[in-house]
Amino acid sequence: MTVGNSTPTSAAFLSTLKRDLLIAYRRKNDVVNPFMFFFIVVSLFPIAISPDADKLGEIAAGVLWIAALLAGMLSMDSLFRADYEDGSLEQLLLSPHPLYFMVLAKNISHWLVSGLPVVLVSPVLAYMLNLPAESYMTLFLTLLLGTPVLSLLGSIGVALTVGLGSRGLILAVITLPMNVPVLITGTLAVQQTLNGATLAFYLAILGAMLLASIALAPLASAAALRISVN
Amino acid sequence: MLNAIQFSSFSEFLNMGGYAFNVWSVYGLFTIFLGANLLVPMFKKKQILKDLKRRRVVNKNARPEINE
Amino acid sequence: MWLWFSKLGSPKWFYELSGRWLPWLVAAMFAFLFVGVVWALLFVPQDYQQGLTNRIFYVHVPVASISLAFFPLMAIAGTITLVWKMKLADIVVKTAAPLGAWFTAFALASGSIWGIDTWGTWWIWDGRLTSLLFQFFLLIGVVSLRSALEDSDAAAKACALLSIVGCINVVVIKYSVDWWNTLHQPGTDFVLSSNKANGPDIWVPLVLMIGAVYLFFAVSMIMSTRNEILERERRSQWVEELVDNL
Amino acid sequence: MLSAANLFCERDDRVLFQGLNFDIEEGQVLQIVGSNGSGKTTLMRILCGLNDGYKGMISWYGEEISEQIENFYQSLLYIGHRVGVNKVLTPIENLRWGCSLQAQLEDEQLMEALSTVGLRGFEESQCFTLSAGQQQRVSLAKLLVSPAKLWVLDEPFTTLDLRAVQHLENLVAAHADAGGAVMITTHHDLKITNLSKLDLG
Repeated sequence: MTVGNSTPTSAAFLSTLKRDLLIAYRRKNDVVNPFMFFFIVVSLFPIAISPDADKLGEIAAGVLWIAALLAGMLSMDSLFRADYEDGSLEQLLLSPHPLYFMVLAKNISHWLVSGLPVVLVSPVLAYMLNLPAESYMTLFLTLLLGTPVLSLLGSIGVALTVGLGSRGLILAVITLPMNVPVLITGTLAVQQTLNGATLAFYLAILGAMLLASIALAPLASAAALRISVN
Repeated sequence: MLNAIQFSSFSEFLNMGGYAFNVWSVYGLFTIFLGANLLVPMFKKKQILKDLKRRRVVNKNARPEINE
Repeated sequence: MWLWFSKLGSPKWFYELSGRWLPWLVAAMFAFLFVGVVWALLFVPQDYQQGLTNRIFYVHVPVASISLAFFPLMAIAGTITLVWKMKLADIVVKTAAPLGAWFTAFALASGSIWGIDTWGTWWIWDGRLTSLLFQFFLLIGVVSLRSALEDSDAAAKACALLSIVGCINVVVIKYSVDWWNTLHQPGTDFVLSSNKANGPDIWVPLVLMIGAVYLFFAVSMIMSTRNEILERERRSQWVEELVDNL
Repeated sequence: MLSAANLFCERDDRVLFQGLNFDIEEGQVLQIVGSNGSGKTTLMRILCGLNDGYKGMISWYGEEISEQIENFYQSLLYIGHRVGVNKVLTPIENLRWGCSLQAQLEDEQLMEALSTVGLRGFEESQCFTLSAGQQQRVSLAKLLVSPAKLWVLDEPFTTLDLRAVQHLENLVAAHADAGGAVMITTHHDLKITNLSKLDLG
């Protein structure tokens, strides 16, 4: 028997993070699709509503937020799915490290792959939707703080439904209502800062939400995974 | 006590001061809401007991040696 | 204390005890309902602003306020399910979710019917209605998760967890929706009564109706819980004896 | 090292086993036999803590398992029906992650393990290009490098060819000789000394 040194949790965390990023790199569709989905959904709004710049500017922030939320949710499906099917999830549950950190690593990798590109491209789309220029920074920063919260919350729903053969829309029914507080804060930030409110206040609220969900959501996801693998 | 009634006639009562639709539809929905959540479990219980009874009889007939 | 607690978890014990209580609860419920409804419809003086639509409050307010209790109830029962694996707690989670959806749906319907004349429209994105709407969605989520998971043990734990998460979420949603609402359209929340000074004629029937709806809630929960117990325990000896004695 | 006392498990109103007692000691290979659906896999998952639908007590070196789950997982290697090999990763990447949860190993060790299980030349090709048997071998390579004392192997022979079966059997025997313990389900006749059997009927 070759006995190596036992792994510190930080190394297992990094190893899991690296593995998931590598898988995402290999499965480029998983990276490109949410991004394209976001782009396409946003582009449909001017067609469905009106190309009128004033009207678009008014709804731009909400449209971008909802599109980001939907893109994140649709890509959530791949978070635990493949691991559940090939048995890697069992190996993860049987690791001698707190499952909290393993789930957090997977969440972070998922957000880096599907959330961050959406956040980065949002100013471009905001320009196309004629969002007032002084709101670009607000939108960008709130999305930057808000989309990880959406990922973390969504991961609970994914973990609960990973064992289901045909899930249909149940994931959406479970997770979409949970996103209301983030959506409210994000869109209010854009509207209210235009009216002269301070951005720091909204960023503080989103930051608090992010910290709370980093602390709690992976715990719930971990518990949900144990239930689903049962 | 009867003179504390707010309506002088039955038709006035039905009319609800012009809000007949609002008031009576809410009370109608209330009745449906209560009725459904009381009657459905009641019928379900009857159904379950009937089902269990039938199964019990079938089991008894199928394996008489166990029950003797 | 511990003995009492584990006894409470025993389905057989609950079935027998609730069987004795149920007739009294049903009788009390109908008594409260009758007096409350008659009083509310016939005797309550009309509101000087809202006229006779104030009758709607006497059913809307009890149902809406009790509907807020469902997620906390389910979260507590869910915690008990996860920590102590108590069977009865899971049955409570299971039966509360659809009943909670009914309560919320009725509160939404009666609230929006009340609004037809006051707001001039069936629906406005009022703070209370909006957060009730999302509570409704979350309850439907719990119900559909239950029906999607076939394995009853996994379903029990999954729904327990979702109830706890949902409960936290409902509270956050409530506060954020209130905040959102005050920034967008201040002052449209409906108030119970603008002439509170009017005394017992206004609030006694309301208290009666709250009591009646609480009793209804208890009766309906107990009935569904008993059904669920019968189905889950159908192989146990006491249910077989009960069926034999029919 | 691992002992189960008075285990009871029922699934869908059917009792899989009750009053089940057994111990696994160092140097022992325990083969679990039983017909299809007798609960072999369920028993293994229960012992590993993947399934908690049981009553009874499972202890690890005399102490209840839930009290020292991290200790236990540090010494456990479980290979189930689904072997835990991701299809888009290469064997070496899979092995690197799988092992990294328990021990820090050098890449040379992992490469050596892969060539021992007959995957020389396949280290860098993505797993979906490999056959089922080859994917199984990736998971078996873990046996060579893992520090775990207890192996729990659920039907590890199903997709393996004759030579690989022989090789795995030798590995199991060697692990027991070195003071490890193995729990295994298979319908295959194992030619291993100090083999004991647990029949679930």
